[in-house]
Amino acid sequence: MTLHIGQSARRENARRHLAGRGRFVSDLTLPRMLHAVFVRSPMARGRILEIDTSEASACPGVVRIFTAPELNVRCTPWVGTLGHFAGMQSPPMNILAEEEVLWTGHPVAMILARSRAEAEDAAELVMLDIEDAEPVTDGAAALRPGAPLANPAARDNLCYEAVLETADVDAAFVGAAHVVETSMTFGRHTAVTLEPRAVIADFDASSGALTVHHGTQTPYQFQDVYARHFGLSEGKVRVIAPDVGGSFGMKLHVYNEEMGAVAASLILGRPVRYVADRLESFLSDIHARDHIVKGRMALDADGTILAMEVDDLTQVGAVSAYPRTSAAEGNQVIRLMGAPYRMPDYRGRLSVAFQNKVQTSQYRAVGHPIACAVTEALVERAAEATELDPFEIRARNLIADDAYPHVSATGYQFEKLSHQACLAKLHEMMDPEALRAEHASLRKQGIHRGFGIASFVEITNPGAAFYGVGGARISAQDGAVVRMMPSGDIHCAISVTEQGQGTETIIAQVVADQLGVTPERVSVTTGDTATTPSGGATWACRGAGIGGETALRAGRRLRDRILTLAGALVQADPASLRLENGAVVDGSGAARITLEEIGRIATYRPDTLPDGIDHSLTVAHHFAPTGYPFDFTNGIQGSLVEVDVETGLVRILKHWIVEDCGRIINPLLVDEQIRGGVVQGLGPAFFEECQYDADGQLTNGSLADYLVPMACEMPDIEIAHIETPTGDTILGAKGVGEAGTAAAGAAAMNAVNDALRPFGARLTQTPMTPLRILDALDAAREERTDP
Amino acid sequence: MKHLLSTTVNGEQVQEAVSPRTSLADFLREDMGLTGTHLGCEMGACGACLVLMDGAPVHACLVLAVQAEGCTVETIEGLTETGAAADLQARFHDRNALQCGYCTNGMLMSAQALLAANPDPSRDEIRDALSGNYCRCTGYEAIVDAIAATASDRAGRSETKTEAAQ
Amino acid sequence: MQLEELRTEGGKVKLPSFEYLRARSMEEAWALHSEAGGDALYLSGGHSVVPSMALRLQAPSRLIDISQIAELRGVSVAEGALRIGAMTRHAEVLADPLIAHHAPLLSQAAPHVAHPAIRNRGTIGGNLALADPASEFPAAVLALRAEIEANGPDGRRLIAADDFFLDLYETALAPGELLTAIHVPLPPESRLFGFDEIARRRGDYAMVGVAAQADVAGGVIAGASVTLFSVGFTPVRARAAEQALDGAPLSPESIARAQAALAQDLDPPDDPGFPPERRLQLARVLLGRVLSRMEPVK
Amino acid sequence: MKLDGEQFLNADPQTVWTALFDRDVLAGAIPGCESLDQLSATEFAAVVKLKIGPVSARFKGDVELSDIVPGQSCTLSGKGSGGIAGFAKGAAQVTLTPEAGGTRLCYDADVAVGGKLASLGNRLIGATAQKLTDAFFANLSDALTPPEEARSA
Repeated sequence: MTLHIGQSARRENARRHLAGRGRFVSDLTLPRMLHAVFVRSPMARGRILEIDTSEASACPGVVRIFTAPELNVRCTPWVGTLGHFAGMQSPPMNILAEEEVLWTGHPVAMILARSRAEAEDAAELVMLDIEDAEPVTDGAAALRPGAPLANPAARDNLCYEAVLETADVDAAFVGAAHVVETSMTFGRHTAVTLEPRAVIADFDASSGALTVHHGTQTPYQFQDVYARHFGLSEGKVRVIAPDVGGSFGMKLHVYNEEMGAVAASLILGRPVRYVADRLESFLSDIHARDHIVKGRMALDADGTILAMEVDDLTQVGAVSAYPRTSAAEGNQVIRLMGAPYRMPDYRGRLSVAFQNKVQTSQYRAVGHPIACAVTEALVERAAEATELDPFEIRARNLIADDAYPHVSATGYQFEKLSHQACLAKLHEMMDPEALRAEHASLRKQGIHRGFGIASFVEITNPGAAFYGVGGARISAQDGAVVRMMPSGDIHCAISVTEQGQGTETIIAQVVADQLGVTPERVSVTTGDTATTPSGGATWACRGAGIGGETALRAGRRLRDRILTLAGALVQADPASLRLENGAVVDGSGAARITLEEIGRIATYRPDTLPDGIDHSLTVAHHFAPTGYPFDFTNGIQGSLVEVDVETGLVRILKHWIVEDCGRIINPLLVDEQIRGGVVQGLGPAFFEECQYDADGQLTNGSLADYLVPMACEMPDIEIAHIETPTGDTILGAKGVGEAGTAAAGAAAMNAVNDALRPFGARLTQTPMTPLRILDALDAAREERTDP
Repeated sequence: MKHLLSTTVNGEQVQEAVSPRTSLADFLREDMGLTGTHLGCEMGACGACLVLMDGAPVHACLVLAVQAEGCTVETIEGLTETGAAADLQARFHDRNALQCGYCTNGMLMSAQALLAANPDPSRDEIRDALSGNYCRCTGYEAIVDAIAATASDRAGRSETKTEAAQ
Repeated sequence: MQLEELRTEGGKVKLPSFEYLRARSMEEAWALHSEAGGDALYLSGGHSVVPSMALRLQAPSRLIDISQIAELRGVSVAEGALRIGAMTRHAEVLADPLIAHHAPLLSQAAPHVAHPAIRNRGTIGGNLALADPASEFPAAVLALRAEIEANGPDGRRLIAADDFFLDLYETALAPGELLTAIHVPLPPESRLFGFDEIARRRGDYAMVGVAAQADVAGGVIAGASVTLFSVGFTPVRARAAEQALDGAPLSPESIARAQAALAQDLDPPDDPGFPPERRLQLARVLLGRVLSRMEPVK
Repeated sequence: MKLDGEQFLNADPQTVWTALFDRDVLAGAIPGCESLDQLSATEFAAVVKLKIGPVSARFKGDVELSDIVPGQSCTLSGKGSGGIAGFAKGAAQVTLTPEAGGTRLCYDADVAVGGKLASLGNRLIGATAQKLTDAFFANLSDALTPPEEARSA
């Protein structure tokens, strides 16, 4: 029979959304529910002198106003450090600012009212007296001796530092025929999920149970966080993540506001809803990136990469995010540098600096776009220095497809990747020779086009090596409960969660194949700690690789259980039986008994079964990756752009990607993960930037001013696949959620710089705005006229 | 002070007391229970809250409920019940032109209006019609494909049958 | 009608409280406005008033809905001019054949105004009365040398567009006065028009925009009218650029002179995100492009 | 944000200097000033209401004159809280130079806005700050210009 793994099954749960029947946290209304609004610091740094809530308390509809002394006592502080990041510091954080405000938007008071509008009315009447202080906005300045502290509770402004190096890196540079250098700046951007963060905390004092409806990727993590920080037993805490309107890593961090909603519900014994508005999202959701990287690369005369050296400064806000920390991205940046290449030597330095801005932390493709952009910009410069074609220099340096396993200079263990096959495939898709010819003729008409490519490696399927070893209570395993219903239909409750990427669909496909049914007969439940087993859930590309394998193994255990039962019922050796088309078949393929019949007997007539036989048709299975500490996928992207050199505007004409995510469970969903990922890479490459002024004020806190990628500006994206399954699992899937984001910006920057090459101009900062492009063109012009 | 609002929502005559400051979006979501209309930016920039007002897509976050007096309002729930957009919804489903589903309502409204005005849009025209609809998940291409395929279907140029037609 | 508070407002769009009143006539509108002592706003499409209130950037105590007033509606030609009622929505401006024929700059500007759904609701009168310096229609009416029809308790008056946009968000409308229509003089068939803007994304506020019209008589330009937007506190008539064009053939040379003359016309305010000299540079580029693509109405 | 400019005033430097410290003149010159209470020779408590297009906010704060070199220069600074809307603050170094028939007033200002106004109003902050600064010095000029001359000007 046809396997469902590998088929482009459509998503059953998409039908609800298409009919307007999505169920998001922000759609939910509970009896006696109160609405929370936070009063926030208007300044980036200062000392609270007074918060006068008297006038606000008298507003119609207001039930309660909390400031730190009444609210923070309900919650133990959280500290965003990890044990394996030696020497890392981050001061404890609690719900409301106590004495110091640390970023613009730092919550200082919480208002609970019958309606959101009434709470906002009251918020306008809260009188804040904050003595402002000089904020720390520049990470480099923050690390100089004697710099003022961004966070007075910290030792200094250095959150964390690390060095990673091989023995011979200096010698490699000394002996190199070519050394190319770059200095690059990666702007802050943020997730801008269309549904903002939303939570309803509902504490029932009569039962002592806390139920939190929470738009998150990681309900089990929050079950643990809420239990520990509010002193509740884990069994009394239920976290339900219904439909989630986008997450991308942003909704798995602990935020002041969600903790505040829980604390307020515990105190008031009523449901408390907090839904961020768009400005609050910009002010309080984690931001991403904000790195300044200096890098250089040593090559021999024929263009072989000998070594890289990079220095990454990342600026993370006034505290490190909890529980994953704000240092993990920088850590990943310095480890992913040069990853696709056969590069023997390397030195990477990381400095993580505090500053008075909202925290940065994990967002889709953590660290990848930076490591990729720096590496690929250096490879591009190396190609210029050695007069090699961009494809040729990569062909010479990519790790050969037959050279695995391979350990990178930064210590990553690659099981099996396919860089060369991807490069060849991309060459075929792009036809660079034809593009070159076309571009040369267009230049004569004043049209300046360019293309760029970028190879990448993506980290997926993390085991405990990511966070668990550092002491964080973030599950490295996932769990599934698979059961056959009396009708013979199958149900799977699993810990990986759905935010629209198709988790439930692929789990149904995987389980269906183990049990010989169609995916339509498999229903899947996710996102509720009370009805699904505990696990890591969805982050760092583990849904398909780890979740899928968990479902597969659980399904196989149920299959064995069913076959044992069937053997007894049809008087056959279970080993001679298998499941197909909803029935148990024998070696000849003849159906012996249907699943429906087995379900009927096991449920309603267990008395007719042989004594002592196990007729429970539910199995639970938990799986954690062993072997490699994480998997790696790989691929390559290409970008084609046209630069208007008079206005600095760029049209993105086309994007290509060849990707190897291992076993493809559902090609339709994989391709759409890639497309969405690419656009999340192109957004910050050209448009997205959280702009701050020198006083630490965010100056573009709306969707009119923060430019997200929209339909007219984004290109069609052509996708091809190489399929190299991992041998670590039976399923062989590696994950695909971050591949698109990893290299899109790097390819685009190389493309812009290709278009600008005849002008001698080069972009080294994202986003590549018209102003920066015009500045680069002017700088090149000045350099030419004034050598 | 509340106002008595008389309007038609998804074909039903509705009379409700509303506060002037209640947006049409909140009236639909909170008072009518029509939560398929989503809110993403509260300023007309994201398109998640589009509804058809007298047949044309408008931002329900920028219209006060009291301004809907005497109007007909159709939401995603209404379009679903009448089947007016069934082929479009089926093409979105086929093409996986949605992920988290939060923008989908607005995308369908824009697409429905575009196809009514221009039955044979180019890909650029489709993208232009979606210029005010933000989607963080898909990268837009699948949405453009789904709308183009619906236009094809409606013009009888269908190569592949949609599920709705089956 | 007064009704008791039956239910609290639980919504996500969280405007401050205000009183909503619907005016059936101009007289009623003026009276309701005057009654509020300067703390009232007229509501037509509501697409600038409502978002600013939703963001709690302003909190008028009263909104007066003027959308039902008959005088504000309709597009017609009479007495040598095209009259566009203030309540004409952007989408109607885009589609109206009379506007396309007689005031093509408005038709050309309309697709650049935000996004389709906004255009279904926003009105040209509301847009002009707001006088956003980055907005398309104010520049277009200025280039068209249109007149703004205003009606107040003291009567009806026509204000030349040149005299209408006074300062940042300031117009010549008196408090309470209603902007009722736009009058555009009917152009000769041969008149050339050009409109374009430079924006980061489709529908964004322009980084700079140009609206221009000119007649060509005997091979030379006469009566050039060149307006730029998103370059200052108001839409700006580029009079030096106009002078550089008038009396010369429309040629690369005259266009270059007009581009050079822009430095006299523009003094963009300092914007931390985009320095004034860059804005001037973009204005020159765009002016060149618009002038070289000027076309008569087809 | 830095702003600078100059204004020719139709009065001698001493008259201008006196006016700068005059509550009534300041109250008339500060755009949108609803009240200005003198706290000392150099300090005032102010309530200012600003309405710029779709944004309006009422600021409560103070105005202060410092770095005083009598008759020549001083720093005119102010800061105000607009509640949930945010805050605004600014300082202008003002220098007076005698010129034929009057005084040249030069200013060099640094203006900052915080909170919601900074996050949502950025597109217009530059223009607004310049407009308000221009208005202040224009009002000051009007106050120093005798009514007759103002009419004939």
